[in-house]
Amino acid sequence: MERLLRMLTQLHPEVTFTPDTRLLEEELLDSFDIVTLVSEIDEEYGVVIPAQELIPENFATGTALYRLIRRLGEG
Amino acid sequence: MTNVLQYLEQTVREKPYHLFLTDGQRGMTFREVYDQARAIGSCLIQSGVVGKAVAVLMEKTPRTVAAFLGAIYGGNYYVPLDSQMPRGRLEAIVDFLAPGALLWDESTRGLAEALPYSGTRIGYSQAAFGMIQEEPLRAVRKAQLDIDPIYVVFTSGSTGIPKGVVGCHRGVIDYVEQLCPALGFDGESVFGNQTPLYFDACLKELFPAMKYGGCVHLIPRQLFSFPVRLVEYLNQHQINTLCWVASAMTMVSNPGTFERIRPRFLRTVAFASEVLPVRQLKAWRKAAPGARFFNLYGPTETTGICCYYEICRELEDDEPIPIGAPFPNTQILLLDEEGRPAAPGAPGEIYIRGTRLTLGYYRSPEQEAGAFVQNPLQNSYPERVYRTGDMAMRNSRGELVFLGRRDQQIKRMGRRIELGEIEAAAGALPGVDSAGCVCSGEPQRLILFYTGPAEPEALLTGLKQRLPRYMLPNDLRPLEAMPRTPNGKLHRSRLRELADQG
Amino acid sequence: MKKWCAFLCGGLILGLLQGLLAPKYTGLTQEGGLIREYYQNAGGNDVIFIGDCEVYENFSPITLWQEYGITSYIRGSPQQTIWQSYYLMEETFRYETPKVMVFNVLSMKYDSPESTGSQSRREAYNRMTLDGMRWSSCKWKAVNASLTREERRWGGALTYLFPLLRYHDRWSELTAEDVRYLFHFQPVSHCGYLMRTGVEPMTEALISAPMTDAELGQTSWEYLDKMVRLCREHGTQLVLVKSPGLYPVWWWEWDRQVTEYAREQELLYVNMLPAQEEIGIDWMTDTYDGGLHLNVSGAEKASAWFGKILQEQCGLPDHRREETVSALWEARCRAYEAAKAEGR
Amino acid sequence: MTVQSPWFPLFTAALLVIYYRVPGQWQWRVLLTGSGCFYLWAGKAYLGFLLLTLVSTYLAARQMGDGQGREDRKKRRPWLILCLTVNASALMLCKSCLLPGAKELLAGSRVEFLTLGLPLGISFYTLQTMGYLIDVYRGTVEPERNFGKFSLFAAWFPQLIQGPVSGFSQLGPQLTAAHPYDGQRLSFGAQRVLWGYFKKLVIADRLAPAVTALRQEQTVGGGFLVLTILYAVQLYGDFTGGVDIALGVSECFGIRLPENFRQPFFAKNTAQYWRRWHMTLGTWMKTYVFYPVSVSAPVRRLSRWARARLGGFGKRVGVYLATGVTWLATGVWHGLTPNFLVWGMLNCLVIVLSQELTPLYRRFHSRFGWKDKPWYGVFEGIRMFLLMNLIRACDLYADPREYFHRLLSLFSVPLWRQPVPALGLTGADWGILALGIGAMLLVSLLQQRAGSLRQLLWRGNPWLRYGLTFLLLVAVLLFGRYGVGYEGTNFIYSQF
Repeated sequence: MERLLRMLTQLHPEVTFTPDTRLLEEELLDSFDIVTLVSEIDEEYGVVIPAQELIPENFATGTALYRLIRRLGEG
Repeated sequence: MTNVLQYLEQTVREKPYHLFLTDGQRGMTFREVYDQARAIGSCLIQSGVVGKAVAVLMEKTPRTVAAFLGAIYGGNYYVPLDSQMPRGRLEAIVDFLAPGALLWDESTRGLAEALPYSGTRIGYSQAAFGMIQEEPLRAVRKAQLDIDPIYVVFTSGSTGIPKGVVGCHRGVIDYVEQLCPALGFDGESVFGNQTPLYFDACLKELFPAMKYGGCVHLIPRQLFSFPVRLVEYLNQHQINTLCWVASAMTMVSNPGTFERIRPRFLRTVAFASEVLPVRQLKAWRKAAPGARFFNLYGPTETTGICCYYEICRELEDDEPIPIGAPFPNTQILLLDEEGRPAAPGAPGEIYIRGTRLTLGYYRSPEQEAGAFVQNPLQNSYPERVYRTGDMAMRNSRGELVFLGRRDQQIKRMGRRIELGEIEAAAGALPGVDSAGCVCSGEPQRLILFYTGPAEPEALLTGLKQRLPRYMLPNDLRPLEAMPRTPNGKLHRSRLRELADQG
Repeated sequence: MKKWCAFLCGGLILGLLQGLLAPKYTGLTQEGGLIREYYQNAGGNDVIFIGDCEVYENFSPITLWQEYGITSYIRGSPQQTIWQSYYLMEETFRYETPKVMVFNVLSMKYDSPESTGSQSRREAYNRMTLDGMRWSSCKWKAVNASLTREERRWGGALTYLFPLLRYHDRWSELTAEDVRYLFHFQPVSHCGYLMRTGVEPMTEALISAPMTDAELGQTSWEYLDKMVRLCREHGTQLVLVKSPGLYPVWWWEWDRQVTEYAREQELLYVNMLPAQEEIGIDWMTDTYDGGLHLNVSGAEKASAWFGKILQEQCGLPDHRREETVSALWEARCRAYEAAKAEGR
Repeated sequence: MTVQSPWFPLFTAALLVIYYRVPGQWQWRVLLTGSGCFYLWAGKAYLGFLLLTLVSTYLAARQMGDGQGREDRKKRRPWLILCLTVNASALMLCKSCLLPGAKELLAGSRVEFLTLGLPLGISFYTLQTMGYLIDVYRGTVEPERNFGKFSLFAAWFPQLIQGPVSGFSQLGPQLTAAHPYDGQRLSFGAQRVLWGYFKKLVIADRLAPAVTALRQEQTVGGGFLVLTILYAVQLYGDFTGGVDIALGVSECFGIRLPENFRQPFFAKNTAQYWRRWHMTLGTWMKTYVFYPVSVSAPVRRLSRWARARLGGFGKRVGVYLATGVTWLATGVWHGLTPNFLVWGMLNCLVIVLSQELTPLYRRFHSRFGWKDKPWYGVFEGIRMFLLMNLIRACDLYADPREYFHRLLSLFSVPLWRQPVPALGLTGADWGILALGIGAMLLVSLLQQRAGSLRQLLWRGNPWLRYGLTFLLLVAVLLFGRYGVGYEGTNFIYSQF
């Protein structure tokens, strides 16, 4: 989870991220950030997030994102 | 080509909706003239009028020309009547003519009804908007030959009784085929007609326009008394071809009109029926440098113009304008009193030979005998030539020069005096607009009438330098206006009466 | 409830706007106001003229009354096409059954809405004819017949149902006339005849436009057949007339076809063009627009001549002796003479 | 029957009456027949294309959805590719068979091009069906068994003119659900339709002749700037007006379509702009082009390779590549002509640049504290408005070289000396335009702050609501540019 938060702050240093900050509602992440995040996750966790998983529910908050990574990791 | 109507039918196929005739009020396209003429033809045939004279008593409007062609479609020949002529003369002509039908329209309704004429009277609209019957028209057309008469034109006969000259298809076709190339008429020609429709002069405008699909503007008569407005009319309608009588030309060029306004579109200017003073010609040539000028000569009896001369050099003021040479397929013979060819350079009487000759005079064989004679040069076969009664000679360049009427030559003090020469000399002097010379009384005295600001004494001194003593007129009389016949020629009999009154 | 009364007054305001914006035809273009005037004068007419400007400019019902006691009315409008004429005829039979129906055949030269000219011209003339008609099935059919296919698809017929859709952009051209004539209109004709007292001889050479087609169009013949059937149903005699106007040109091929048709259908066809001398029309004094239409003197001459034919060929009674009828027509004659004197 | 034709409101009203009379389960059939009639009336020529794509998509979806293709993705792939190619080629065929014609027309004024008959937003419809197909392929959506319901989703008539593009999961169920009569929703829908007509007929169509005149003149410098602004307003009025009509009509039937605009001219930066302008196209492109490309194997390998070689910048290479592909697709979707491709690439360039320059921005703002000043916000808005619409002006010129010549002329020719030709509009027209644009601005501001105006009005005094609505109706009826005299300009976006 810490690695995930580090990745997020790397994208937007001026924002302090917590596991449940509303990433999309407050328009913190745009499509650019999501794509860079996906490639970072691929890098870090070796988990490939398929296109159909790129839906608002999975990126609503840090925890949701983390849950997605774990689900794809084992699956 | 054996029928003048073929000109119209060919043009109707090519440009049916091109403007053919207009008088500033009503315009008629070829298609309308064609339809209305055939309707008139059908109406005439239906009323049993075929092969007869059809008197057309109408003002100068496009419809009049349609009436002419309508008469021809009906297998008749049209006789245009001048509604302005004195009532007595009109009735005499109609009586003498005894036409098969009388065509009239709203503008000549009163006159037509008053005429003592018992034949069929037909209103223009009744005929022109009636039903066209193709079959009768086709039958009549099949029977028509090129020697059938198409018109009778009454000339102002010098002897008082009106002479009706009968023209036929052949004469007109030959005339048009020679005239157009010589004067350069084509599809672009826009004619400004001045002469009345009851003279043959208008033939050289109507039929060429019909042949090439040109356009004829019947210029309203009153415009000829306002030269500036007349030239504006010419420019406004882009008229590029004029075939006027000399007096009309003089009337326009004389009062300095060209300083105020110039005709801008003229391509061809032809003048006829009389001698045009060189001074007036120069004024016209300066005003319309781009135009070609022609002096035309031709009596009615030869269907119109038979000689033409294109002015191509500067002429001296007193030098008469030559009448040049005859059209192809027409020959001019200069013969002396005995009928032998005149010596070169010597004056001779003009005899005209060719298909152009008209059929002769209407119902007056005796007049014909004097004019249409056997060719004096040969008598091995019958050959009609027309003795014009005009005198001419060939100048050093071989061009024919018109001298005047034969009967206008007088002998005075043993010398032949050509009154025309005296008039030409006077005309060339400054301050003289037009001149007419007659001799009268016993012993013969030469009286010169002239119009213009010149003083008699100054005129006499001028003449002295130009004329031999025996040709100097005894008396010089200024006139307000020179008397003219309806078709613009000098009214010599009136001058003689004035001279006799003394 | 509140909603319904809101809708109601909203509708009222829109209706008022529609009336305000509709053209009133009081100024120059009076021809637009001809058709609407028939409805007050419906009934008791022996002869009804139907056709385009050659009818309402070249015939005068007052002269027909004064000379022959014929009661007539003209249902003419500018460039009235044959389909509009047919449906006007159909509508007229709902108000009265005349003894004679006179139709001017010139409009047969237009075979389709497109052929009558540019879209703006067609729209202007259609409006002058159709807007004046009262709403009925005839008007609906006339509207649809007068529109081109695209105009119908676009919904042109609705702009006749709700004129506001057509005249909405007149808001910037409103004048006092629009307000004054909001609820009533000012009659401009004398039994459908639009009087012109001016005299303007032919001054500019009128040249005929090319003939569109030697054969009159199929649509025109269909509507003419319909007219014949309609008049036969009502026992009315259909008289075809070509009024003596010279332009536009009535080509002789067309005249031949109409004459043949009239012979087959045993109809009376009167072409007044050949009778110009008989009628005495002088195009220098009898026209108000340089030779296109007749003025009042020309119209009276034409009516006098045509009246005689109507009387002889159609056996029309002379009503001048009947009290009730002549009272009405006397008033009309007075108004007619006044207008003529005034030189309107 | 375009939307400006008087038949459209009558047709909709009649359909509404039937719709609320018919029992619930029959309602969607009414909508289907309604859409069918609308399509028959407006675009017979493309019936063949419509049926072909409907059937092909339906069959492919059924194949992918059930039977053996259900589990194994490999089996589903051929059907997806087959159907996509069929639909895409049909679309390109339609566009191309028009394009040769369009070529000369393009040379002519833009208005002729607009009235070129590619009716009923073929491209929107195709996007929607392709989106549905990909969803089924991905398994996120169950294929619709009933062909009628499916074709209603694909060809729901308000959407047919110019979108919005909606997803099946969001629209499908609504269409088939029963909708009892609801006065409030009906009046909301009607008001929105009226507002749409106002923007389209009163504002956009009134500007059309001016834009055409300016466009045909060789305007450079200041004239070009005026042209860009006028075209921006015309396009805004035309596009948002058309979408409002579509959404309003749909709302009357109780069916909520996704919003397409949210005060686009108040956007501060490109990201915000593309989240407020033509949102449904944006989301479609994102979900079906941008993400799949950026996540696809080759791109991932490339970005890994680039990151290894170029370090920081390398990370973004993959993303930029995906953006480029997305904008290429958007450009092609707008039209095959060069100017749309150029338009697409320009937008992509702007986005990539603003992304690269963000660190520079951060440093700049940290030094100058303007960031939160109010006027800076306004400045950003104006800057974004000018930038986006200068690129948008590329649509106007078929030949990109002409566009660039004019764009550069902005800097070479002094702005004010360039005489602006007469625009064919009277004083009254300009007055109405000023009022109209003022009203649009006001409404946008209110919406920005207070959310839906209609909610506000609904709570207020009913007479105020009636008055305002009636005033709007009169404005549209009186000042609208429609009818016989005017050459009805189709929706600008109905060509795409």
